[in-house]
Formats: sequence, structure tokens, C-alpha cells
Amino acid sequence: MQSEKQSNSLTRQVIQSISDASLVPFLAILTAVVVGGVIIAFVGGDPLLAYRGLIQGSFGSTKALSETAVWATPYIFAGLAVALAFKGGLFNIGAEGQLAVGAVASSLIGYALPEWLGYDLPAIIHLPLAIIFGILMGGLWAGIVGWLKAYTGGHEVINTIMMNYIALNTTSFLLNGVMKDRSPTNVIARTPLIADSARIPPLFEGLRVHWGFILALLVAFLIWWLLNKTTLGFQIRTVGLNPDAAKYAGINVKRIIILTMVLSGMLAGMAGTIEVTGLNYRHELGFSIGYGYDAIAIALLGKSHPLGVVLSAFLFAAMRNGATRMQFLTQMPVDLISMLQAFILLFVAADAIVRYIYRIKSKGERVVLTRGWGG
Amino acid sequence: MKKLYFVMALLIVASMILTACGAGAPSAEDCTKEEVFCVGLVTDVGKINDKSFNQSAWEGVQKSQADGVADVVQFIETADAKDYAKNIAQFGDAGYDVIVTVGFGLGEATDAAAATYPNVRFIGVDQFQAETVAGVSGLNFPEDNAGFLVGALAAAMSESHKIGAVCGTDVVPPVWRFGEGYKAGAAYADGMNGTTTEVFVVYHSDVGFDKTFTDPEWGAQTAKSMMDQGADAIFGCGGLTGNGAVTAAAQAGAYGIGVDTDQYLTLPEAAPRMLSSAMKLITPGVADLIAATKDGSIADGNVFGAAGYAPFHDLDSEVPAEVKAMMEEINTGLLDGSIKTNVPPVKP
Amino acid sequence: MDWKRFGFIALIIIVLFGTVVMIGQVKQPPILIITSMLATTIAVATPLTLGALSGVYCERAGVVNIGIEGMMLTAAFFGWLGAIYMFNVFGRDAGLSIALGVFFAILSGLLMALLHAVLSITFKVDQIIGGTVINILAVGLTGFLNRQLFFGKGSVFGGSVPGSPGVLPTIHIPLTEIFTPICGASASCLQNLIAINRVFDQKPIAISAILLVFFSHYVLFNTRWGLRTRAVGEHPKAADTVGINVVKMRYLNVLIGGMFAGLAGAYFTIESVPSFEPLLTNGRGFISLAAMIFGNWTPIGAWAASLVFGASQALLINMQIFRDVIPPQWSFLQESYIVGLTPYILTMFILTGIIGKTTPPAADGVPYEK
Amino acid sequence: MTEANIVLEAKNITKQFPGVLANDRVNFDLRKGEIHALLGENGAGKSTLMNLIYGLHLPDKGEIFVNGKPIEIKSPNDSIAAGIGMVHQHFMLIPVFTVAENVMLGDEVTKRGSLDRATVAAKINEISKQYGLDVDPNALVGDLPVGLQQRVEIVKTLYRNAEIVILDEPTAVLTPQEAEDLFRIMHDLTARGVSIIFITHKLKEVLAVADRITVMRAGHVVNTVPPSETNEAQLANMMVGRQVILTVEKKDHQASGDILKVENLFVRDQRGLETIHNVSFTVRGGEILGIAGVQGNGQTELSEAITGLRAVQSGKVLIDEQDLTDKSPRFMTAAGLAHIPEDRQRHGLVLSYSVADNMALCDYYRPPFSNRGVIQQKALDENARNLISAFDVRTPSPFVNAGKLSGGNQQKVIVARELSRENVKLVIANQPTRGLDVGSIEYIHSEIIKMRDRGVAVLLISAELDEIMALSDRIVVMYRGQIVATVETKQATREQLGLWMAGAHVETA
Repeated sequence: MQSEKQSNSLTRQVIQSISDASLVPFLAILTAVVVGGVIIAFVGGDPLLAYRGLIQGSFGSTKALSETAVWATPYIFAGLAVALAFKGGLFNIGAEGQLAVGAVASSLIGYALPEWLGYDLPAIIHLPLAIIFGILMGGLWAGIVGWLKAYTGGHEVINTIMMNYIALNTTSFLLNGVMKDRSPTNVIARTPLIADSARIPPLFEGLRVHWGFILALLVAFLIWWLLNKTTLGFQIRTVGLNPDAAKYAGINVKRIIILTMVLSGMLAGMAGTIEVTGLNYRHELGFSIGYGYDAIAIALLGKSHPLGVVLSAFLFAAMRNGATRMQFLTQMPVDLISMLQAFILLFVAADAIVRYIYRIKSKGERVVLTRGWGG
Repeated sequence: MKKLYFVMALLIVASMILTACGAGAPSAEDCTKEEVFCVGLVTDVGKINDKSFNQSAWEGVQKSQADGVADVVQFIETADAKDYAKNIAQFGDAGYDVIVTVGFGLGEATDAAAATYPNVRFIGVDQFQAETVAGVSGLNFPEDNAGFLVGALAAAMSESHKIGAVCGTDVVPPVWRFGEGYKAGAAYADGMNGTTTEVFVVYHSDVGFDKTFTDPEWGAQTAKSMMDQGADAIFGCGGLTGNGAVTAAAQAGAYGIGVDTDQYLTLPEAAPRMLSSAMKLITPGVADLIAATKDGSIADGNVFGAAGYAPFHDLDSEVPAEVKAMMEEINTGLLDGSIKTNVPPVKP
Repeated sequence: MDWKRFGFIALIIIVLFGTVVMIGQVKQPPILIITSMLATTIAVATPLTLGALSGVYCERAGVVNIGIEGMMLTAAFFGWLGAIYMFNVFGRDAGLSIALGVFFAILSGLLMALLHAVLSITFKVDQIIGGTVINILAVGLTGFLNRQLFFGKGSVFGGSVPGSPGVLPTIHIPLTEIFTPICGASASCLQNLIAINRVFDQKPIAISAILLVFFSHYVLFNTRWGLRTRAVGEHPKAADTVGINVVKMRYLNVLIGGMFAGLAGAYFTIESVPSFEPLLTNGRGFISLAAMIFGNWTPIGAWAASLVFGASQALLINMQIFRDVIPPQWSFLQESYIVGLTPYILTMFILTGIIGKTTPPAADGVPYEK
Repeated sequence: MTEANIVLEAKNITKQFPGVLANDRVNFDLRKGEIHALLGENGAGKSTLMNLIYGLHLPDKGEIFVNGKPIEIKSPNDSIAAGIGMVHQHFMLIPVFTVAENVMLGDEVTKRGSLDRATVAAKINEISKQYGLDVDPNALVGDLPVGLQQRVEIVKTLYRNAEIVILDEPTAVLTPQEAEDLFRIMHDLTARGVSIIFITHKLKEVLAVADRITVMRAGHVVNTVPPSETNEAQLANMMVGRQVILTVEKKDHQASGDILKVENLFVRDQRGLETIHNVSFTVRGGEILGIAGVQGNGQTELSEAITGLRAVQSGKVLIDEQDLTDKSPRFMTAAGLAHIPEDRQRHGLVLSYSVADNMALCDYYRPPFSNRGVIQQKALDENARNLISAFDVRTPSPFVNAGKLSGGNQQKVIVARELSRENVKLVIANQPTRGLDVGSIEYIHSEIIKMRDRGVAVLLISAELDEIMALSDRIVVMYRGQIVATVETKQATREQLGLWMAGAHVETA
């Protein structure tokens, strides 16, 4: 009798916590949409028309869906990068820079390698090489920050921000200098087009969505598996939740911090690489501005869970992609999307606000995502 | 956790259903009709009110509407380079007659769209056409001439014989042509007047591409730094960064020289000390090309717009007659080709 | 005082100045270069100093603030907007409009800080995430309003940006006038005097930033307010047990921090250049944060660090001015992308703790739970 | 018993925390000039009651009277104004502030807006002379030893003119002699009319100093008695609610060869200060070596250095003649070390992991828990079920987060994980029973003795002298990072150990 009652209340607790986890992000989105609508109306726009444009533009046709997937591809990678770091107790604000250096590296391999070798490579070698170099470069960029964190205690938030600036300056330097497309018609900072053998083919003829999208979904699954089913994932999560206990348990905390940062940077580098090899076929300066910051919002909205990241990456992609149609219909500026995203993030981060508005009781414990400068 | 994803998936599905139910765009005028002349504009990554080329081009489109040429005008701001094609397609699919794309960055997307929409006239601002593409007219300007003119003016007017230019990144050829033209113009004036003028030209190349044109604070500091070292005329070339420099110069009592349009009109805070502007007449250029499209006289390939210098406005009385005469002489010389700036189109 | 740290800072500034003097002396007398660089350094350091002070107040009270960037951006926008509305819509005279602009900037910084306080103190949201929310929100909000209010349908200004009432005036300190007699007839002496005077002729926000540094340092380490602020940042429970209202102290300090960030925002659009551009703060809020850490969470230290960043900016500008006289062996100084890395690499170097360990307040970033 | 004498009275105090009824209709009174001891197990509700009186929490029900008048205490400000001061178990001092700054915080003296440190220092000197407290107002608190920090806390209450002083477990961090000194100070205070509430769980101290004793258990007051009418056994019975065996039963030990050998060890703490100087000792198989000493004399650093959590400056750590100096914790575990860490929530557990995950925290990478880098969930669960029943861990299921368990059961999770490992040769138990209820303490003590009887070497570190004396076969005493004495337990006396703990140097007995 007693135990039955106990197990009953336990089931109820589990159900409560599950519905809690899903309800809050959902209501956060809903609230943000309503707040956004009020703002549109306030500045004299038509919120319904604006939202209809947003939805049409993102899901209204095969082409629109394809474009949403195109947008979602780098978002999934970058979102996973931030989420993985969160799991390891690290706040990677540097996806922006890691993405840029990843794109530089893979574009360099993409256009210059056949030149250096003097002959064309088959796609089966060239494309993986281009991707791998991009990933490695992103990993290296983040690994520096991880190393500084592990061995000097330099906080990763400041260091990743600084590394963003260094990455943007360095890519500017390269794209204006040695890597600039020297063809006489080109006037801007971009590399030459990468060779055909370094390009990811499109999924369907006539649409821009490419196999990189499928790869993104696979990698998301892989990250989930890594985090939850492997000893490495166990180590990363343990270091993230309690580094002291991790050290006690015999985990090499410094190594895991560096490794987590490297993996995170590799995912971010992948986001840059995939844009070069799958979509733009070159690196053009400034193509990825803001992806790193969107990735933070995506990771938070997805509660750092890989599947959550995929879904929230889709949501953000749809919003960015649908913005064109929304603009066309209502002349609402694109900044509206940034504002909507900020509100979503606000309500997700401060779930207490959402709980208060909708009178939802909280029973879950607080999850610590980051620690102060000292940690 | 499953429920979370279920709910989010539901949200996406629900939005798709909503789309299916939603009707098409409720447009007052239907651009697909033959008799309705529609003009759409796609900006480069940036804002329509950037006080620079996006805005000037849009004003050209608006002018064509005011002139009764265009019936419907509309713009889309590009937020990300990968949306170029999609943004152009919005207008293409809606049956617009003219699509203006602003900036070199849209060049490839414009050429590609011209093939997809053969009935649409594309006007590419600052898009030099190396090869003629059917349906695309590239609108270009000799920025070096404009820079040359104001360079000569600044050198002639400077009392300290030190003049400066604060520019966006030299990676963008029009900016570089402005800056180098400025130097060449000053040297030309020195030759005429027997003076030696020191020219400081600073490009804002130390930051990312996204910030080089939008950093007025840096522009102001750089201008101040030049004035601290004696410069008494500052040419601001390069979007908002340059605007900051010109404003700072005007506030310190030095001569300010604007860029692109007659900035006496767009930078009221610098107007009292605005000596002139190196003009690149995008607005009339765009409006003219739209009108030419309507009457069928437009051709594919490159079209060159006008460049010149703006009136002296408030400072008219300060400019000596011989300087005014010199300016007219140089302007004529540049137009008839007897004076050459010797600035190559792209930074070597 | 942390002499090692200040010595290092002084050394960097001397190296930066020395480089420019060495290269530029063929074109300009050193005194002119130094005074010009000093003026640039102080001006560039102004928003950084104020931003760093904002961080010092928040973090000394135990609230991490990476939202300085967003607070500055918001304040820059609303300060400018307020001045323009006062000037053009309500027809106030320019002086009053500018003054009210400063007021609106500080107010909007305060409101953003209030949001941060509500999130991080009341709702105990992770403080770094709270700051990120502020930063993203500020970009969206200012971008949207800037576009919509001036270019949207029904804008009172009908599509064009109206004239602003101008900027705060320079306060002239009459050193030249006072010391002219000493120079006598020497023209070069007078010229130097004018050059030196230019360093001291600063605008109100730049001057108040320096005054506020010393004021804040005094307040933080010598007054009741400061003692209590530091107490809630070091050990909030201990402060609670002696009857100090931890939540109130944290709120007030975050709000003060917001006002400082607001003043920093006002610098951009009301003191320096009277126009607003999207993203105009360009990451200076993050540099402020670095300056705060660089200065080990003290106002004077943060100021000194801001001066380093100012000096490296002055170096950059001057390297371009003297571009054609840079000797070939120093040619890398022409590459502004590379020279531009100086402040970022310096920051990362400082964070390694080689130059004295930086120690944040013990409870920085930790929400207080009774 | 006249009413007028009563300075503080709490009536019908009830306080509910989520899941716990911490105080249930508690009545308590304090007379002027008396020392009233409040006795109870960990979690009995003593600290809660005091926090309510001090205003750190608000009671759900009940009233508090000071000098016969009902007062409402909403924050420490109210209690301070009513003349109540409290010395918390975990000191409420800010290490980077000076003594003067700490003392004046919240009640600052200012001169023209500026802190008047001189006046405060003078007042502190005056107080410290009056009560023989001897603290330097200009010292940084972080540099002071624990005993002096406690005096700073007392000065803090006196600076605020407290008439009622609450001392929460004040002797936990003191040597017996320092405790005697504290009792003297307490009597000095009562002689001047100050009334003291003395919270403790140590029976001997209560009988020695209290004028009255109130015993609490599970949120209730069991009884209030004068010390003359009771004894240790009766008090223990009241605290726990059943007969308690006050001594630990154990057989004579059969020591074998040396298992752990520590030779000339030097260790630094995180601030770079040398906290362990030249420490050498051995632990034999089948023996419990107790390390006695006041908290903060290097015990933490010593256990961390041996277990591989902290770098060794110089010296050697050997297990079974194998040099394991500066090996990683993983290596040590593999070599046969079981470590029950000092702070179970910080080091021993990941609170948001399940009990099952925590039970494999150190062995997750080994078969059967892992197969080529992939976690085997089934093996994890099975292991957890076995250990839960073997070590009597009270948990609804293996999948519950460790953070949801009580302190005693959390500690049992650690003990189960560590002691169940097959290759254990050496157990290092640092403060294994701190903060636990008597039932859990008894259980953990018996598990430690079981290990000893199996021939395992046990190094026990505890600040509780009683625990050391009850369990150890041999005792070494640490003082300021050095071993000042080694003694067979049978030949040790409390007094002598106390002297050593206070630094009295003797040759190894």
C-alpha cells in the first residue's frame, strides 16, 4: 500500500517534470510571438499578415522548405557546438570565430589544394579533406581557449570573445590578402570558388538544400549518443556538473575541458565548413555574422539537448528564412526577427516569468549552465 | 523529454497548416499585369536607411515613382548574403518589371536571376559588368574623379597645408578610388598652386568587414587625431565611419567634405562647415535607368553615372574666386579626358 | 596597490607611444605626436572606462554583467532618440535637448540594468545568460526602432533622419592663456603649450568619466556603501546575518552599473558623433569587461586598462597616418588587421594570470539563496 | 523560577521546509545570565530554531518574546536591535576584509561619509581587553586561525551590545583546551549579565558548562533538565530516542605489514602556502590510524595529497612498497585505494546524477560498466541494485538523483561504492560521519571496522576527538601541518591529545 502510493507519486513526478520541460519552451515561444505581435501593431503594422508572411516564407512551398533547411544546417552545427560546451560546463561564445576559421580552412583546401598538387583530386578525397580541415581548424581555435582555461584558469567567456575578434581580423587579413580571389572582376574580400570536387552535392535538383543537412541531423544523433551512451560523454557531463567530483572520480578534468572545447569548436567549424562546401562554394568575408550568437539562443531554447537543438535550430531557421516574405508583405524590418528571438530567449532563460504568467508550478531543480569568473 | 519535442514538432506542423489556409499576398496592385509598372529593390547586407548607397538607390526608385514612371515600388533588406537569390526571387515571382540590386556582392545573384526572369530588367548598382549579361545593366561611377575634385579643393583651401581623409576599408574599390583620387587631386592642385600639401589618408581596415562602414566613433577619433596634427580639411569617405569624421571636423571648425551625395543636406550637424561633397549621383542614375527601361531605351552592360563635387553652400563666400575657377577647370578637364586621375579601377 | 599590474600597464602604454614617436618623428615633433595620442587615448578610453565602471559596481556586488554592450547600445540609441524628439518634435532648444538626451541615455541604461537585475537577482537566471539576453535584445530593439521610427510607414520624420541638436561642447581649460607669459616670445613654446592644452580640453562625459573613476574608487573602499557592496559580493550570507539587505544592495548596484553604461552610451551619440547606427558600439562593451578584469575589479585599475586599449587604438590610427614613413623592417605595422589584434591578445595574456592573479569577488555570479 | 528573569522566550514555534517539519510547536526560554544548552542530533531542528530567533528565516507559527515583550523578527536587523547576537557554525566572516571591517559591517561608524576605522578599532580593542579576547583589529580575517576567527565573531556580537548570544556548535573547530578557553569566556560573559544559548551535540561539554539543557529530536523539544539531574546515557537516549551504545565495539586488531607509507611529505595549498611540512607515517594492514587535530591544520591537504587530488611538493607516498607519489586519482583507485572524501556533496557525488550513476562514478570506464567506450546501462543498474540492498541505502529507486537523498543515505552511497570495490587495500576516510544522524554514524563506523577486520589498512581523519578515540588503534596528532605526536589509543588520554592538538610538542610515544 505504502510503496504503491510512493511509486504513484513518483510516476506523477516524472510526468510533471517531462511536461515541465516541454511546456516552458513552448509557452516561451508563444509569449514571444504575442509580445512581438503587440509591437508590430504598435508601430502600425499588421501582426497577422506579418506572421503569415513569416510562415509562408519558411514553409509555404518546397522551395521555402528547402531554404529553411539551408538555414537550419549551420544553425544545427553551431547550436550543437554551444550545447555540447554547456554540457561540459563551458560557455562557448566563440562559435562565431570558430565558424569563420573553419570556413577559411576548408575554402583554402577547396580552391588551393588542386593548384598546389598540380592535378585534380577525386571528390571522394577532396571533399572529406576540405571538411576535415575546416573541422580541425575550428577545433584548434576553441582548443586554445580550452587549454587556457585548463592550465591558467583564464575564463572561457572572455577568451572566446577575444578569439572571435582575432578570428575576424585574421580572416579579413587573409581574404584581403593571400586568399583573395584575384580574378579581375572581383572587388570584394572573398576566396576563389572551390573546385567541384570539394562541393557537397544538393539533395534535389533545383533546390539549394544539400547533403550537409542530412549530415547535420546525423551529427546531432551522434552527439546525443556520445553524450549519453559513451564513457567520454559521461566524463564530459560529470566535469560539467561537478568538476571536483570528476577529479575525485579519476577523470582528467583538464583534458576533458580541453577536449570539450575542441569538440565544441569542431562542431562550430563544421558549421562554417558546411556553408562553404555545400552552399556558397567559397568563403566571403562576413557571411556568418551573428551565427555564433544565434547558436547560443538555439542551444538554450533546446535545453542543450541535441534533439532540442535540432528543433530550435529549425525554428530559428524558419524565422530567418521567412523574414524575406514578411518584409515583402509588410515592410517590417528584419530586426523584428532578432527582437522575437531575444524575447524567446528571455522567456526561456527566465522560465520563472513564463511560470508566473501561466501559473505553472516548478518542481525541478535548477540546472547550472555556467559558473562565475572564479570557476 | 519526448513530450517537449512532440510539442515543438506540433508547433511547426500547426504553422504549416496555417500557411496552407492563408491566402496569397493582398497586394493593392497586381504587378503581373502588363499595365502595372513595378520596381523592386534588394539591398546589400545592410539597412535601407544607411545614409549611403542603399538609401540613395532607394531614393532613386522613389523618385521614379514620384515622376510617375513606376506604379508600385517596394524594397527588401538583405540580412544575410545567402538570401540574395531568394530576395530577388520575391520580386521576380511577383512579376516586377525592374529589380534594382545594390552593391557588388549581389552581382552573381543578379546575373543568375536575369537568366531565370528574362522579362525583368535588372539594374545593378556598383556592379561592373565584365561581360554583358542579357537583362542586366550595371550602374557604375568614376569615384576617383569625385575624389580628385575634392582633393584639389581641400589642398587649395587648406591653410596648414595638411589635409586628411577618413575612409572605410580600402578593400571596397569605390572607397579606394575615392581615397586615391583625393591624393591625386591634392597633388594636382599643389602643382597648379606651387604648394606642398601633406595628405593623411586612413582606411578603417583594422576591423571586420561588417564594421568598417558603421563605426562613426572611430571616424571621429581618427579625424580628431589628424586635426591634432594640423589637418584642417577632412574628407569622410565610407558610410557612417566617414560621416563621423566629417561631423567631428565640422565641430572642430575644420572643413568637412562629404561623400556620395551632397551631404550638406544629409548631415545637418556638419552643414555649417561642409565645404563640398565628392558626389556619386546614384539617385538620379537609378531613376534615369528605370525611366529608360519603361521607354525601352535601356541597354545591357555598363552604364556610367555622373560624379562631381557639390556646391559650397554656407561656405561659398569663403572660397576665393580663383579656387572656384580652378575647380571648374579641373571638372571640365576630367569630363573631357584632358586630366587623368591615373587611379586604377581596383587596388593593385 | 597592485604595483606589478600598474607597472605592466605603464610599460605597455610607453611602448605604444614610443613606437609612434619613433616612427612619426621624421614628420612631426614628438610633443605634437604625444599630445595628439594622449587626446585620442583619453577619448577612446572614455566609453571603455564607464563601461568597466558599470561592470565593477555590478560584479563587486556579486552580479556578473556581460550585458554592458547591450546596455551601452540601448542607451546610445535612446539618448540620441530622446534628444532628437526633444529638438524636432517638442521644439526644445538644442542645449536642453542635448541635456535631456544624456538623461534619457542614463535612464535607458538603468532600465536595461533593471531587466538584468530582475533576471539575475529575482529570478536567479544564470547571470551570463541574462547578459546575453540583454545583448541580443538590445541589437533587435535598437535596430527595429531605428528603422521603424525613421523609415517605417507613418514615421513622424517621413523617411529621413532629422537634424540632431548637436553634441556636448568641449570644456576649454585655459592653460594656454595662463601660461603664455612663461613662453614669452618663443613661438615653438607657444605651439607646444597649445598642443598640451588640447589634451586637457575634453568634453563633459570624458571629464566626468575620470572624476567618476576616483569617486568610485573612494566609494568602494572607504564608505559604508562600498563596504556593504563588497560584502554582498564576497559573502552575501555574512552580510545578511548582520542585517544587510542583500537583494536590495545587489539591485541598487546593478542599477548604478546600468547608469554608468548609460552614460557610456551617451558618449557615442551625444558627446562624440550625433548620429546613431545599428551596432554602433561595435563590441566596446566586451572590451570594457576585459578592462574590468584587467584592472582586477577596481575602478582605478579598470581605468588604467581602458587607457591601454585607448593607446593601442591611438597607435593604430597613427600607424596609418605615418604609413609612408614606416621603415621597411617595421612594415608589419602597416597591416592594420594585425596591429588591431593588440588589445585582444593583451587581454588574453592578462587572463593567464602571469601578471598577477586576477581575483573576482568570491560570490560573483552566484545567485543568493537564503 | 520567576518570569522577570526570562530574557528570551519562544512559544509554539512551527516551521515547515519543503518535505521537512523542522520545528513543531517548539517552546524554549532563556534566563538572564545563564548558559542554556540546546542539544540534539544533526537535523533535530536546533539550528532552524536559532535561525528563526535570529531572523534568518520566518516562522510559520509561534511567537518570540524578548524581556517579556512580544517582538516580530523579520530580519537579523530586528534581532540585533533586540540585543540578540549569533555566532554561526560556519563563520559569517569575509576573508578579504580586516577584523575591524568585519566587525563594523552593517553597523558602520562613519566620519563625513568615510569609514572611521580608527574609532572601530579602538572599540574592538576595548571589548577584547574586557573579555580577554585578544584580537587585532587590523589583521585580515583570512589570515587568522580558526580559533581567532571565532573570537572575531564573538566580538561582532558584543560590538552590537548583544545581551543574548547564540553559539552554534562553537567547539567543533576547537581543541579541548581551546574549548576550555571558550567556556571561560562564556562564563565571563554570563558574569556580566549576558545570556548564552549554546548549541551542540557533544554530551560532555553540555554537562560541563550548561546551567540548563534542552534536548531536541526531530523538530520537537524532548525535555529541559538541569545537568545535575541527568547523565550522558540519559541525554543520548533523549537525543536519539532509543538506547545508544556510546562506545564502539571492536575486537583487538591484528596488524600485518605496512600498507601505506608516507615519507617526508611537503604539500602546498591553493594559495601557495606550505601546509604540510615533512610528514611521515605508516598505516599497517588491519589497523585504523586516526589523525587527530583541529580542522584546518593540514588534514585536508594531506588526504588530497595522498589520494592524488593535490600535487606533492616533495616526499613520497607508497602503497605496498609501490611508489605512487603524485599519481592520478584513477591510478590510486586502481592500486587499491578507497576514498571517502571530506565533502561528500562537493567531491563524492554528482548530485544531479542518479544513484546508479554515482555508484559507478569511479569505475564507469571499466568492464562491466563500459565496453569499448560505450556505457553499459544494464550493468550499472544491476550494480546499483546490489549495493543498495547490501549497504541498506534508503532510496525509492536506483534512478533517483543523489541530491534527493538524505545526508546519511548520500554518505552510504559513497561508502557502498568505495568499500565494495574488490581490490581495496587502503581506506582513507576523511570526516566520514560529519553532519550525520546517529543511526548512520553507527552504520558507517561498523563498516569501517569491518574493513579493518578484513585486514585492510584504514586512515581515519576526523576533527571529532571522540570518533578518533573510539575507532582508532593508533593516533597521530597534526598541528600546523606537522605530526606532533603518535600514540597507541590505549595509552592516550583526551587531555594529552588536546594539548598536542594545541601544539604542545612531544617525542613520539
